[in-house]
Amino acid sequence: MLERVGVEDLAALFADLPAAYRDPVIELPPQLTEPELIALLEQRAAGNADPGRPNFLGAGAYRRSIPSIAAHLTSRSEFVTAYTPYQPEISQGTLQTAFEYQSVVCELSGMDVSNTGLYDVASATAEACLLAARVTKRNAVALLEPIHPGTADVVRTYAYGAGIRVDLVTSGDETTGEHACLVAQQPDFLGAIADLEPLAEAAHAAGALFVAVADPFALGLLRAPGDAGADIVTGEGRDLAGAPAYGGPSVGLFAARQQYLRQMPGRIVGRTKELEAPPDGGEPRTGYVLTLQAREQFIRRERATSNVSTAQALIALAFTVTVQALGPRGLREAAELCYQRAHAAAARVAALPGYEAPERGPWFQEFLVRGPVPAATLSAELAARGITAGLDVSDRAEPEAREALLFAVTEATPDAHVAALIEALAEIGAQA
Amino acid sequence: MLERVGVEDLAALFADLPAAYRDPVIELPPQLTEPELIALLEQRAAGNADPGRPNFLGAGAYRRSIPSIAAHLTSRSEFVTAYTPYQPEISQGTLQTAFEYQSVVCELSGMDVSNTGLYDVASATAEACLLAARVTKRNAVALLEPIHPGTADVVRTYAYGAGIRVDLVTSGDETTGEHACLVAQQPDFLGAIADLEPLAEAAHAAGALFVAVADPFALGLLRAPGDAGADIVTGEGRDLAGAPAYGGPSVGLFAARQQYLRQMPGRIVGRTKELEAPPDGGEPRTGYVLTLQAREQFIRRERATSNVSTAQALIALAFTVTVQALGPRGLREAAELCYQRAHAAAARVAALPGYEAPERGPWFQEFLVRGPVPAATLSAELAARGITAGLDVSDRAEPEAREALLFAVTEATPDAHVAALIEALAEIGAQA
Amino acid sequence: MSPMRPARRPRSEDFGARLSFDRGAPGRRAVDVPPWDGERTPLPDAHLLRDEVRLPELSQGGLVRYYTALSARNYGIDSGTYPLGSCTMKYNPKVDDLVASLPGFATAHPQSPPEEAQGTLRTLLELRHGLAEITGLPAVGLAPAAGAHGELAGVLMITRALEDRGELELRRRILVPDSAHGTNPATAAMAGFAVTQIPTGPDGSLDRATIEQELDETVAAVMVTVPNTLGLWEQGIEEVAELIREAGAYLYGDGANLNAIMGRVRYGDLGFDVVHLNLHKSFSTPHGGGGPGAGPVCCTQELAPYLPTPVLEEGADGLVRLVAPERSIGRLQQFHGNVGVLIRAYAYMRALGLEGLRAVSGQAVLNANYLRVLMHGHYDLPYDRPVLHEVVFSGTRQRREHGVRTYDIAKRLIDHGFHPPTVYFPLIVEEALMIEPTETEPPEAIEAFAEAMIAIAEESAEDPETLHGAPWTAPLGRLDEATAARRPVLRWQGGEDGE
Amino acid sequence: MSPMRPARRPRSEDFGARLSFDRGAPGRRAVDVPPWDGERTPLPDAHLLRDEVRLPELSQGGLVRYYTALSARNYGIDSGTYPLGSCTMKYNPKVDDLVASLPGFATAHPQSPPEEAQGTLRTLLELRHGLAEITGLPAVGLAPAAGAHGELAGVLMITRALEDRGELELRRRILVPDSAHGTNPATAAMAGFAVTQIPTGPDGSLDRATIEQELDETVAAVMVTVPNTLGLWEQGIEEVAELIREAGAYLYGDGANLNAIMGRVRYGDLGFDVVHLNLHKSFSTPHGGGGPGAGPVCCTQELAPYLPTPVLEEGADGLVRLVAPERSIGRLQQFHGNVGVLIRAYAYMRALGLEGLRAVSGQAVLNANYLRVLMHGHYDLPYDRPVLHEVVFSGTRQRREHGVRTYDIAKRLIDHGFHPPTVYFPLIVEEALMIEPTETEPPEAIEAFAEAMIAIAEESAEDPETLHGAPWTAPLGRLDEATAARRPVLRWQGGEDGE
Ligand SMILES: Cc1ncc(COP(=O)(O)O)c(C=O)c1O
Ligand SMILES: Cc1ncc(COP(=O)(O)O)c(C=O)c1O
Repeated sequence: MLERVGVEDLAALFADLPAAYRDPVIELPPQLTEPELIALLEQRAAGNADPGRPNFLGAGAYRRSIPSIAAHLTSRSEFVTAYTPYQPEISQGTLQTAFEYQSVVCELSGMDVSNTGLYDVASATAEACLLAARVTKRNAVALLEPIHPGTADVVRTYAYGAGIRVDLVTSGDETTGEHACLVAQQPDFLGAIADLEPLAEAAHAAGALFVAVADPFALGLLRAPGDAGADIVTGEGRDLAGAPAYGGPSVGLFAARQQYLRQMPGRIVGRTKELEAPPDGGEPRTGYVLTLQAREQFIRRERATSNVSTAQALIALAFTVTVQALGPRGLREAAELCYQRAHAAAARVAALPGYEAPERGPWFQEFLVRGPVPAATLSAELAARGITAGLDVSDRAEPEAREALLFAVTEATPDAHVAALIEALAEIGAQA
Repeated sequence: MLERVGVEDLAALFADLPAAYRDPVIELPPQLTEPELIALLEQRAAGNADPGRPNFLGAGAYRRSIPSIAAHLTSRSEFVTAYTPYQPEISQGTLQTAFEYQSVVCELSGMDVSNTGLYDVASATAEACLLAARVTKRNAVALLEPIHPGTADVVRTYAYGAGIRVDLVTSGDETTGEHACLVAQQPDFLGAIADLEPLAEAAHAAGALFVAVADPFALGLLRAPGDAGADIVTGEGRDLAGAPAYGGPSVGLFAARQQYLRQMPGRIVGRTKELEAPPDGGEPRTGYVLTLQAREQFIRRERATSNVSTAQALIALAFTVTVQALGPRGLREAAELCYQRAHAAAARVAALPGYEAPERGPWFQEFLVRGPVPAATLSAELAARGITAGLDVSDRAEPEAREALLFAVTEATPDAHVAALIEALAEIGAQA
Repeated sequence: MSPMRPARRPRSEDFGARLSFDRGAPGRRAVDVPPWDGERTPLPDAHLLRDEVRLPELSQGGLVRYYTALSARNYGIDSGTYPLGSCTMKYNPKVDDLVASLPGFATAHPQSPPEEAQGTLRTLLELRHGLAEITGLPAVGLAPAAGAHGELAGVLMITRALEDRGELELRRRILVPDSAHGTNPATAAMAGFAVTQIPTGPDGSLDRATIEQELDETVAAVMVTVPNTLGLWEQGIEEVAELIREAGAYLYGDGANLNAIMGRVRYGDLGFDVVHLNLHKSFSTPHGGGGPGAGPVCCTQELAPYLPTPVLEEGADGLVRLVAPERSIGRLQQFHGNVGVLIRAYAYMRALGLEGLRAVSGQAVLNANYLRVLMHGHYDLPYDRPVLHEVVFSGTRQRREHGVRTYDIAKRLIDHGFHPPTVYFPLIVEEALMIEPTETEPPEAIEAFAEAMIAIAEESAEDPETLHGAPWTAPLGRLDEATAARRPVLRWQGGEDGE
Repeated sequence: MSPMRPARRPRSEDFGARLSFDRGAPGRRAVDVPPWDGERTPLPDAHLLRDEVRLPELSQGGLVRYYTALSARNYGIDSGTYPLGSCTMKYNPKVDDLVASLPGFATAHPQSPPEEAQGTLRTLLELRHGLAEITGLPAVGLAPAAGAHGELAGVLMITRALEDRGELELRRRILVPDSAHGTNPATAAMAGFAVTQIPTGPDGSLDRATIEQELDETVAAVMVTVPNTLGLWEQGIEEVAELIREAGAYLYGDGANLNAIMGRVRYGDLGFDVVHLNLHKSFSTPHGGGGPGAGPVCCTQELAPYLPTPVLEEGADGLVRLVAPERSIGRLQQFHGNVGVLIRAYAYMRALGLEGLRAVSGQAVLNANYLRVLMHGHYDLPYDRPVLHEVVFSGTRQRREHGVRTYDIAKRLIDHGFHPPTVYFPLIVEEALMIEPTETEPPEAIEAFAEAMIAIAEESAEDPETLHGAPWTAPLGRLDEATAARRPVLRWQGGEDGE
C-alpha cells in the first residue's frame, strides 16, 4: 500500500504537520490485551459499591425493573453500530424505531409532536426554555421550586449563552409578562405530585408557555401534562432504558404542541412512501426519513434551532422497548406498584419511634424522612450499617426538608432492602 | 377460535384423554413474574461459590480466556433460536458455521473428517469405541490409565448396552487381538503429556484402532494426534466455548480418518452448489447441507450408526469462534502461556518447605501436589482459607498420586489466586 | 422500468464460497494473548509438539462481520413462524438465557464440592420435583443431554432391571410403533435389542391385535410416543400398559410431545415405567441450531435404582449432593448433564407454574386444531379427527393431480416467508406435512400460514413450475444434495485470500 | 426461467406500514408486573391521574420478532464498510461494551457518595489524564454528551473568560471557516455570538489574508477544525494561533477529526486554547444510530476555571471526587456526563496505548490516501494533494457530463453493498463525496469500494437511468422526502390490527 500511495513510510504521510511539534512525548499506560483489560476493569467495577447494597437514593435516578428483552434487542449490532440514519433506504431499523419512540413519547406526554430525544432531561428542559424565548421573544424564564438543582443549573448554563435571565419561583402566580415560560417538575424534586393545570393557567395568563418536566414512568399513573395544559413536556428516559451507569448515558424526552414543531431542537423522523413502486410490483411502500431538517445545524448553521447533532438514539430505543413491553396495563400496574411499595415503606418508617415522614401533599415514589438525629448523622449511621441513605436535603428552604433525607422506594427496590432499612433505623433510633 | 374449531371450551379438545386420569392434582410452586424470577435466581446463583474465589480444580474442566466476541456472536438470535438445519436454503448460517467447526476440528486433530459435534468428550469417546467395535467386529476395548474416570464410566455405560467388554490397561502393549481399540487421553488424567506414537503403533500391531482423547486447547502446542497415528480423535470443546456452567452444556469433538466416514455418528455438513444458477444470473452459488444422512437414525432407524439427533450446535459455534479469534499464532501463544504459568506455579509450590510436586514426565497445565499433611486435610485447610484446592486423587493407584491433590493453573488463572494459594500453603506448612 | 431492473442488480457475491479460512490475511488477529514475563520453562521434547496449525487470520472486525453476515443467512423462531412438527419450536423467553448466564451459575466448576454449588444443586432439585409432579413418575435423572440420550438411559435401565430379574437373555425384543421417531428404534438397537415394528391402526393408534399377539416372554419393552407423532392421543394406552405389565415387559414413553398434555394427564398415572422429556422442546430452551438440549428420564420407584449417575440427594444436613444410584447404568456424560439448559427449563417452569403449563398445552392444542380446520379440504388429512399438539396433512393429492411433491410445497413456503413444517415424517403418512404451530404463535400467524398453504395448493394446480423451482427468494436456491453425498467435501481444503 | 421469476416472488409485505401499535391484540403482554399483596394506599385524587394510555399490546415473541426484523433493515459497521466522511465509522471492539456493562459500573447511582463510586471515578480520572496527554491541554471536562455539546461548553468557557476580562461587550464575533461542520456556527450562535465566515484558500487551508483582516478587538474566538473537513492539515495553524493570541481572541479547536493525528501532534502544542473531542468517533464507542456519544472539552490552565461542572479532583485522602470549578459555566447535564461511553473510551485507550493510537492514525491516513490514489482520475479531486483521515472527491464531472448527481452515486453504492460516504459536505465542494475509510477497513475492502466507485463512474456514462433509480436492492427504494416535510406524519395515529 505504501508503495501504491507513493511514500516509503508512514511518517511521510504526516509531512504537512509542523515538524517542530511532530511526534511529541506522550505518557500513556502500556497496551493491555483483552484478558488484562477485562481483569483491570472488573477490579475497577469492584471499587464501586456492591450492586447488592441497599440504596435509597433517587433525586433524579430511580431503580426500575427493566424487561430482559430491552437489553436483548438493544444489543443487536445492526442498531448499535449504525450512524445517524442519513441513508434511509438502509437505515429503516433506526428510523422506524425512532418513529416508535416519538409515538410513545407523544402518548405518554399528551403532546402532538416529539423529536427523537436530546441528551438528557436537563438539557432538554434548557432547550425548551430557549424555544420559549424564541417564540415569545422574551428573555427571562421562571423555574418553579422545588425543581431538580441539576436541571436548574443546566438551564442557567444554556441561558447564560443566550442572555436569558433565570428566576426561581415558588408559585405559578409569580410568572410575569417578562417570562417566556414557567417550568414545573412532575413529581417535583421533593417527590410531591404537582397539580399542573393551575400552573398552566398561571403561565398562560402571563402570556408565557408552560413547560412540564415529567418522569415518564410516573406518567403511567399521573395525568398527561398535555391534558393539563402543558405546551412543552420534557423528561428523563434513562431509568426505563436500563441501569443508571452513574448518571449517563441518558435520553432527554422533548415533546411539544403542533404549533412549535418548526421551532423544535433535534432530529425528527417522519413517515413517507417510496417515490416509485417496488421492482416486484405493488404500491409504493412505507418508509421513514429524517425530516424538517431545515431547522438543523447542518443546513441552517448559525440560524439553526439548536446545535445538537449526535444525541442518544440507542437509549431512546431501549426506553421504547421497555415501555412497549410493559404495554398500557403493565405500565399502569408498574407505576401503581411503585406507588404502593413506596407508601408502604414510608408508613413503616413513620411508625418508628422518633421518625416522621413529613408530607407535602400527594407523592409518588420519594418521601422525606426526619429522624431522631440530624440528617447528616442519620445518613452516616446508615452508611456504617451498609445502607446508602436517601439524599440529604436538609439545606433546602422547604420547611418539610428541614433535617430531612429524601428516600426513594420503587417497584424494583427489594423487600429485603426495605427490611434492612427499617431495622437499621430502629437501631439508630434506639441509640439516639 | 374455539368456535371455528367447533368446541365450546378448551377441555373439549382433550376429550380423547382417559377421563379417569384427566386433570390430576399437580403440586408446583406459584407463577413468578420476570422481576421475581430474576430475583430468585440471582439469590440461587449467590448460593454457589463466589465467582472470584480462587479455584484450582481442573480434572476435565479448565478456566480459559474466552474472547468477548465469542459470546457476542453466539448470542445472535438467528443462531440461538434455529432448529437443526433441515431446510438449507434458509439455514446457511447454522450450516456454514458447522462446516467451519468441522474444518477447525480437522486442523487441530490432524484428522480427515469431523462431524458437527456430539454431547461431550465422554459420550464421543464411547461412540468412538462403538465405531471401533463395528469396524473391527471385536467386542472389547482397552482404556489406557490414567484416563478421566467420567470418560471411562460413560464408555462402560454405552458398552453395557452394546455387550462390549471394557479393559483398563496401564500400557499400550496390553492391547490384544480382542480389543477393537486402544483409548488414550492427551494430556492424561493426571496432567502428563503422552507420547501417542508408540501407543498408536501398539494398537495397530494388535489390529486395533487407536483413539486419542485430546484437549483441543493443548493441541495448540502438542502434536496433532493424527500425525502420531490416531484413527479417531475425540475431545471436549466446552472450555473454549465459555464458562463451565457446572459441567454442561459441552460439545464432544469427534474426528476420524477418511475410511471411517460412513461409520461416523452424528450430523455431518457438506459443501455443495445450487442446482440452478441464481435468478440474477451468474454461476450456481456455493451452499452447505446436512449430508451422508443415510447413516442416521431418522433414515436408518435401528441400523443407524448412532441414535444421536439433537447435539450441541451452539456450543460448537462458540468453540469455533474462540479458536478462530485466537488464530494460528494466538492459539499457540495461549497454550504456551498456559504451560508457562502452570509450571511457574508448580515451581513455587514445590519450593515451599514440606511440599513436593511429583512429576510423571512432561505435563501441560495440571500438576500433583503432596504436602506436609494428608491430601484431605490439605484440601480442607485450603477451603477454610477461601481457596478451592485441586481434586483429591490420593485414592488412585499411580504412586505419584499418593496423598496428592491435582492442581490446575491455566493462562486464565489470576496471579492473585496463585499468590493466595502459595501464601495459604506456606501457612498450612508452617502449622503442620 | 420493472423488466430492466434485475439487470440493475449487481451480481450477488457467492458468499458461501469463501470461508473464514479464505478471508483475512497473514498476520491479522482478532485478539491478542497476554505476554509471559516470568521465567520460561523449556517446552517438552520437540517430537511431542506440533508444527504449524492452519487457522484463519482475521481482524476482529473481519471475523465479526463474517459471522454476523452468516447469522443473517439463518431463520430462527425470532424470525417468524417455525412449525416443524415434533420439534415444538416455540418462542424462548429471553429471561431464561439471562438467568442461566448469571456468573454464579456460569462459573461453577463441575468438580466443586457440594458446599460450593448449592445454588445450582438446589435449583436442579426443584426442577426434578417439578418434573416428577408433571409426569407422575417419582424418580428423575437429569443427566441425559438430549431426547435420544434420555431414550438410551431409559432402555439401558430396563436392560439392567431385566438383568437383575434374570430375564435379560430371554427378553431380546422391543416393540416400536411404525409411527415412532427414528431415535426410538435406533436406541433400542444401541442397547442391543431387536426391534419389532407395530403397525398403526386406522384410528391413528397402535394396532391392538398386533400388540397382543407380539407381547410374549421375549419382549423387553414397548416404546410408545404419547401423544404420538400423528398429533393424536394413543387410544387405550392405559389398557395397553396393563397388558404390558402382565406380559412382564416395560412400557417406555417417548415424552418429546409433552407440550400437548402438560398438566392434563401424567405418564405415571397411565402406567408408564419410564419416560424421557425434551426440555428443549416442551420447556422452551432455545434449540441453538441443533442443541444443546436436555432429555431427563423420569421413572417408577422400581426403576429408580437404575437411573444414570449422578442423581440428586438432599442430605439430613440440608446439603444437596450428587450421588450414584446403587444399580445405576452409569454415567452418560463426563459430568452432570446440560446444567445450563436445565436452569433455563427451571426458570421456564417457575415463570409459568401449573396454571401456565396448562395454558400452554391448551393453547398449543387449540392452535393445532385451528390450523387443521383452516387448511381442511385443501390438503388430504389421512387421520381426519381433532388433534392435539400437531396435525399431519398429506400432499398426495397435489402429487397425484399436479406432480407437485411435498418437498416442493415446503420449498415454496419459504417464498411465502415461513419456515416449512416437518416433511416425510411420520413415515406412515405419504408425502407427510407434519405441522406443529405451538402455543406461542398468535392466531393471525396461524391464519397467515394457512393462507400461504392454500395459496400454494392453488399454485400447484395453476403453476407447478413455480413450486418445482422454489424457493425464489431465499439467500440460496435449491442445493445439490446428491452430489454433496456422492462426492463429500466436508472441510476447508485451502483456498484464495482476502478478508 | 429468469424472466418469469420476479412474478414468482410473492408480493413483499409493506413492513413499515404497520407499527408495533398496529400489531398484537388487546390483552397481550410481553411481561407481567408483580402483584402488590401489601395494604393498598389510596391513589391520589382522580384529577391528578391519567386516563388510558395508548400503547401497543404484543406478546413477548411478537415484540421480539418486530424489533429483530427492524434490526435486519439497518446497516451498521458490523454489516460492512461505512465510509461516512467526518464520522469516523471504525469497528467497535466488543470488549468495550462488555466492561462498560459490568454490574459495578452499570448500577452506580449518580448521587452516590464518592466512597461508593471510586471504581468509576478513578477510571474517569485516568481517562482524563490520557486525554490531556493526547491533546497537550492540561485541563479536561468530561461532562459534554457529544461533540456539539463540547463545542457549547468551549464557547461558553470563552464567553465567561471574556466576561472576566471585561471584554464581553466588545467581542461579539466568532470567525468560522466556510468548511466548518454546521455545529460550529450553530454553537457560536447559541452562545450569542455573531458568526463571520472565513473562506478556504486554494490549498484547502484558511485564507490567511481574510483572517488577518478580520482579526480585530471585536473577535471573541476563531473556531478551527484540525485536521479540517477536507481531510487536510490546516497549514500554518500554529502561526494563526499566534495572530489570534496577539489579537486577544481565543482559538477553539474542533477535534472531531483527532483520529488522523492521534499521537502525532497535539492541539495544546499548536496554541489551541480549548478543543472538544468526539470519543464516539476517534475512540471507537459505537454510534448507536445517533448516540450516545461523548464530547470532552480540553483546555489550557487559563480556561480551566471555567470548565463545565463537574470536574474530577483527587483528594489528599486518595479519594476522587466531583467538584465545581470556581468560575464554571455550570452543568451541561443533570448529572456527570455519558459515563457509560467514557468507560468504553477508557477501555479503548488502554487496549491501544500510545503505540496503538499512533498505529491507528497511521493506518487511518494510509487508508484514506490508498483510496485517494485508487479513485484518482475517475472523479474530480478539487484539492488534489495527499490527505489525512479522509478524502473529498466531487461528482461535478458526472453531473456535468451525464446528469448524474452525487446523490445518485450514493444511492447506487448501496446496490454495490456499501454504505455511501458523506455527501454535499463540506459545502465548499460542490457535489461533494466525503470519504473516510478509517483504519479498521482492510485493504481489500478499500479496493472493493474503489472498484464500486469506478464501476459507478462507468455506469453514469453508460446507463445513467440505473443510477437515477438506485438503489434497486435495498429493503426500500428512494423515499419521498419532500412530502415527508411538506405534510409531516410524525407519530402513530391509530390504525389496523393483527400481530
Ligand atoms: C418424538 C421425538 N422423539 C425423540 C426425539 C429425539 O430428541 P433429541 O433430538 O433431543 O435427541 C425427537 C426430536 O428430535 C422427537 O420429536
Ligand atoms: C467535524 C465535526 N464537528 C462536530 C461534530 C458534531 O459532533 P456530534 O455529532 O457528536 O455532536 C461532528 C460530527 O457530527 C463533526 O464531524
